[in-house]
Amino acid sequence: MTTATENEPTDTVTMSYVEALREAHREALATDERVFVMGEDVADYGSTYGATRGLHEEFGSDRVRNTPLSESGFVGAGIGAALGGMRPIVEIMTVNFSMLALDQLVNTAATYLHMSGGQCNVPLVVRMATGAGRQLAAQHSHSLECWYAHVPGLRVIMPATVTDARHMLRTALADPDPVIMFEHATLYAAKGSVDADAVDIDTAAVRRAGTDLSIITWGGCLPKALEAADALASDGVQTEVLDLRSLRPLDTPAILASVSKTRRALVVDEGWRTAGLSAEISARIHEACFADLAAPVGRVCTAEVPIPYASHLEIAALPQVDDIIAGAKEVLGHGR
Amino acid sequence: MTTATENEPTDTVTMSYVEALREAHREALATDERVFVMGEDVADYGSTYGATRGLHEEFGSDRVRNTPLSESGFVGAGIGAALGGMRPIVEIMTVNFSMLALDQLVNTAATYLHMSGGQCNVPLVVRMATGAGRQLAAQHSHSLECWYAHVPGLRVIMPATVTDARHMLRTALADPDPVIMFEHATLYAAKGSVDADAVDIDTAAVRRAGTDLSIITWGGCLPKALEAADALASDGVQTEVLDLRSLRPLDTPAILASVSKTRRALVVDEGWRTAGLSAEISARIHEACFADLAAPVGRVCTAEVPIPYASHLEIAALPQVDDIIAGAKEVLGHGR
Amino acid sequence: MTAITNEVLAELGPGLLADMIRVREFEERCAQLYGETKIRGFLHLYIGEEAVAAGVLHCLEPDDAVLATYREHGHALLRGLSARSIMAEMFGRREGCSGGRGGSMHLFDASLGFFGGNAIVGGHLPVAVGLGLAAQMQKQDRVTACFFGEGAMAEGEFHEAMNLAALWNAPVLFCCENNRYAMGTSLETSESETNLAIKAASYEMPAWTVDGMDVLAVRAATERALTLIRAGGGPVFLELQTYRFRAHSMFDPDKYRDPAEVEVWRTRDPIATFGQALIADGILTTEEIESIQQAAVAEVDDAVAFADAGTLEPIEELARHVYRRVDGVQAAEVQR
Amino acid sequence: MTAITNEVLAELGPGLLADMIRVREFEERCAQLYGETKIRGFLHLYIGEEAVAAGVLHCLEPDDAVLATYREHGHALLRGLSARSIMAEMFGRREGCSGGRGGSMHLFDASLGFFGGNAIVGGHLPVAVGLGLAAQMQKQDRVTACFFGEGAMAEGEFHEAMNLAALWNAPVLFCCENNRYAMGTSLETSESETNLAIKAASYEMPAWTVDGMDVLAVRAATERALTLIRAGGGPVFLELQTYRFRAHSMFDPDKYRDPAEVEVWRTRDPIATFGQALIADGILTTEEIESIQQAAVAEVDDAVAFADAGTLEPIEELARHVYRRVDGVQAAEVQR
Ligand SMILES: Cc1ncc(C[n+]2csc(CCOP(=O)(O)OP(=O)(O)O)c2C)c(N)n1
Ligand SMILES: Cc1ncc(C[n+]2csc(CCOP(=O)(O)OP(=O)(O)O)c2C)c(N)n1
Ligand SMILES: [Mg+2]
Ligand SMILES: [Mg+2]
Repeated sequence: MTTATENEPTDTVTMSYVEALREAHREALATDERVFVMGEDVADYGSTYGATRGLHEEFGSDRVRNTPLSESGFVGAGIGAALGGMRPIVEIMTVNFSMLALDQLVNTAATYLHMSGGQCNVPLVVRMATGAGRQLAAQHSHSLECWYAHVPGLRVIMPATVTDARHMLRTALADPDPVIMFEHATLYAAKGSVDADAVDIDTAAVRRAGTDLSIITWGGCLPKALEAADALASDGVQTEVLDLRSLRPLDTPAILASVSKTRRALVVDEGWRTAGLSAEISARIHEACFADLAAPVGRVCTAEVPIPYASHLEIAALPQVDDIIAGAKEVLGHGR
Repeated sequence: MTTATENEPTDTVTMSYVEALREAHREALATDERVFVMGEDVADYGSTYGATRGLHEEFGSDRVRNTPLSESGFVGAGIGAALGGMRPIVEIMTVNFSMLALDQLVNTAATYLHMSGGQCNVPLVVRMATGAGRQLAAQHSHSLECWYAHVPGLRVIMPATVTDARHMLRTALADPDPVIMFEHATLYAAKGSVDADAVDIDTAAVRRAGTDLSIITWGGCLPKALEAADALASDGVQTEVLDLRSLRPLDTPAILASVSKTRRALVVDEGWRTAGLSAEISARIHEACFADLAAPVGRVCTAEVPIPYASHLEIAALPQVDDIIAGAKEVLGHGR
Repeated sequence: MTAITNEVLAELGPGLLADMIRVREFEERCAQLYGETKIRGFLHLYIGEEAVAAGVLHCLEPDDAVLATYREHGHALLRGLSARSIMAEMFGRREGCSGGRGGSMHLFDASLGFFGGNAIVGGHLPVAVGLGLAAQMQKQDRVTACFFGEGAMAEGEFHEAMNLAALWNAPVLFCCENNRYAMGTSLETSESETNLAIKAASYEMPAWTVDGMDVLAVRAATERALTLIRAGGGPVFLELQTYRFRAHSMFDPDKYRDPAEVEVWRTRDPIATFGQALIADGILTTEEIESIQQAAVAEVDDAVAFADAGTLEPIEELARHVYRRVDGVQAAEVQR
Repeated sequence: MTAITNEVLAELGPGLLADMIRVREFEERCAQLYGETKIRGFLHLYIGEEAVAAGVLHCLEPDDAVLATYREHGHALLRGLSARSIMAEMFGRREGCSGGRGGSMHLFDASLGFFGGNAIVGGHLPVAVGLGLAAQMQKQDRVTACFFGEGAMAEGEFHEAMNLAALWNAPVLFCCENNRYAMGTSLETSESETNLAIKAASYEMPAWTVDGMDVLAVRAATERALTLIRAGGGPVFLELQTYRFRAHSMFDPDKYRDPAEVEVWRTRDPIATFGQALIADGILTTEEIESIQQAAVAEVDDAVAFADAGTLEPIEELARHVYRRVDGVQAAEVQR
């Protein structure tokens, strides 16, 4: 997977996405004693996907702390610890279980600063895996990033590259407000080179430059979008691929900059279509570029069904490279 | 409040929105012994907003059943009762507390039919109050209809008129699948005439016909939109006001029919803007009417802040009649 | 009355009585101001329960943290927030303790360790555990006192918080204000085990039942609990048996209680009984109590005048206090 | 072994042993098929815990309802789902018990009262209460048996469900499969009170601890519990002490347990010990057990062949089973 198109970093090292996350955690724990990690099986088990493996041995069970199965309880405890001067990193195993903690995140973490008239900020980082693609069926395959991106008071980020996995946590921890970080479950094993310099997580990143069409995506769909862009290139279509990285706030200037250049846009979103992030991005582009657009903004999303177990049905439900290519061709087919 | 523009019903009776809900509950309890109501203080207290007042005396505490404060528990119990052959109506006091039950609604109610390969449907009706406007501050003023409208497997409806409040519950109870019914907290006291005939809740309703602009709204914003339309009429603008009534599925044909006539649309949504229902409606209109639209679809939403207590700030945060008029003028000002 | 030497009583009694009277006077005025529509939103009065806040808060140190529910005027006042700042908050003034953003349900003063004012039943319990955890990890002596109603005990968040606190030995004092009703729902319809101390003890947490109408009993139990907690004994649970003399909120018609029951509890009014006891013990005279009363009235008069003269935050500032990061940027811009 | 007459043992023993052997054989094959990538997604094996499902399900009536977790192959098989339909489900075939939509974690057969297969820890407990409530309201004799792990007891939904069941006297048998670990988290780090029967009893619910490695003990306890429940005594909680011999799932490296601990538990293998006892008591011979084993192998062979020969649901049918209402419409259209 390509991590940057221009200015290949000079000081790189290759690792997997989950190793990058682990390094980020290690750095945070080593450099700031207020930081601690908690969640289900983050200690000796090393977290389901391995993001904290080995850290329990290094930093002890106080700072790499197992919790019972009680998502609302330990997310709330994270909020309290943040108010009490700590910098907790709370891992919710997957977004599917985050619904159990949603009240804490939305009614407490996101409102505390406001309700207190600016007194009580909540410097909490919550990480969770998201997405489908591994035949885990309806209850274990959600992509609910759009819900979190809907909520004022929360910041939402999603590293799609190994470099971002390595650096985003640091920026998240520096934030005085609650930050939700999503990690797509199919990315953990991805290998890539890490740019040793910190990256700015406020802005979207152009992962591939192009002039004919803008594909706007994030997280687990980035590799698919890049693959589709390669295929389109062999048809002579120069596709620009924008990785949003920050889902709240959205980097609207970057989106508009790309689209005003290409005049055509396709949003690729693993979430369900209705009232998802793809809708918001589409609406913003239309609102801002109405006169200049050559075609209505296209959307490639997950079919509006609970995700089925059977492999062929799951594949059919999720956005695939072919769907992206087809979606792109539809946007390109429009004449104006 | 006007409930219908054309064909004034012949057989009408005037009552309040909450009385209409109460009548609907009474009818359901009287005609189907599988129906029962449960929720916090629905029994002798008669429900916070009075929707079940008197029914406990009439039908007993088995069928009008108080629950402890345990939203996830009693919503889950509603799911089980529905699977067991009952037709539960579960009242969650307000949408603000529904986050505590979201796992049950999304991971259980909405997935059961699918996961079981079509065997287990969940004929559950969940009602809840929603919306702001009464100085209840950040934790008690949410409008999260868009979250529910995002979820395949759920049906979402929202009566905005007294007639709909009187009849929607019946249609909801006839549905073999889970239905979420939202009631805007500022509507309970509204008076209106009730059409004695059943209404079809699948489709959107034109509450005011017009040719120059389509205002698309639902729930608590309907009265404001109608007021704005009146004001616009005195400026010579003929506004069509569409009340969605069903938020999932969206009545896209009705939306497109209106917009293809007026070529200009404004969505009025009390939810926050980003990735809300307004975004979806905007995206759909642009996708379908791109060539014919005279202007990009406008959106009037709630400011992206937790709702503040102070009255002047709350008013400023929520969509008001003046904001709708201004939004309409902006859409109308576009030339193409 | 709890056994205590006359000397100690002479030292403590007048202050405790004055505290309870201050809360009572303040709230009687609130009820009146609500009638005059000076205070809006939800207003939950603590009248009848003053001995609980007075007894517990009297024992806390300045460094300790306090969390309460929407029924928290008394706790705020006795924690040291000025009557002025509380009243101004309820008037929606920027001079209010939460800048007018919070209202009656969201009183805050971070400098006094008063972390609100939470309006989601049970929602602040996990937060309290987190504050406790932070103190423990930072090796600080701080105790977090968390007040909540008996109705909250049916919520899942109670369960998760109790378990976490006990597992982690967190220095938290759980203060259950058992006033026997959650809105209109009696304890018997809310909890299968009505002995709440037994319920709490099932988390392996020391728990005992206290006469919450007896300020000295509350004080003694709190002292005992704090000694245990500060010695590293982990969390303690107190069931404080009390009663609210008024309705749940200003919207509650209060029809679910037998008036005779209310009358019986009124004979145990914590202020009247304690005042009489102090007179009987020769510690205070009727005249002295009268002047305490007058001082309280004067304090409230002053608070109302202050609130009335308060200012409104400019509407242009609506978007503040959503992100500390953004507020910081704005503040920095202002400085330039 | 629990005291029981030799006569009764002769009648029950062979069937119980055969049931456990069938489950064991079935799952050993599953593990193998997972290695061959015939089965995908998550796979949680019950190996070691068979006495629990065998003992409990043996006592249920055909009308009773059963709910289980993601670790439910054994429960499904012993409830009467065919090995064929379960295996086909895991192969993603339309001939599977959930039509291939559910997979290993979501086995269903509504006609047998087998309501899944739930993969949200604790999520099905409230549903079980609702099924119990429905039976109660319909004056049916049906009992709902609900299986869950000890890890689920930390979740708020456990708490809410237990309280509701006890308050409402719902005919539910709560079967806690205490295998001492929730993934890698031991009971001691998960529950402050590790005596789970004491914990359950705090809901005023009869609760007792059972040797879950002894199928006769499980059977006897279940009989006793069912008698109580069917007599209108309300819910009962059983803590069934058991152990899983395998890892949590196929993804689990199983490094958190002392191998010696596993070995000790293996000596208590419920199949081996019960088989030996039956031989010692002269009820079965080694050869007879051998032939039970062979029959089980044959059943699994047949199931695998069936699953292998199964068909895939056409991709065009992806959108089915989202709404029964829509499926109904589709079916009606097909009929025309
Ligand atoms: C999660 C949640 N559900 C429902 C409500 C509505 N509500 C507010 S206060 C209350 C009663 C709470 O009773 P209790 O905990 O005993 O406290 P009390 O009001 O008696 O002090 C209810 C049901 C809420 N605020 N939050
Ligand atoms: C709400 C929720 N949180 C986390 C998970 C991930 N998870 C699946 S099984 C499991 C362990 C459950 O342990 P236990 O309840 O003891 O059952 P066992 O697996 O031991 O049978 C966890 C943490 C989940 N499925 N649901
Ligand atoms: Mg109470
Ligand atoms: Mg377990």
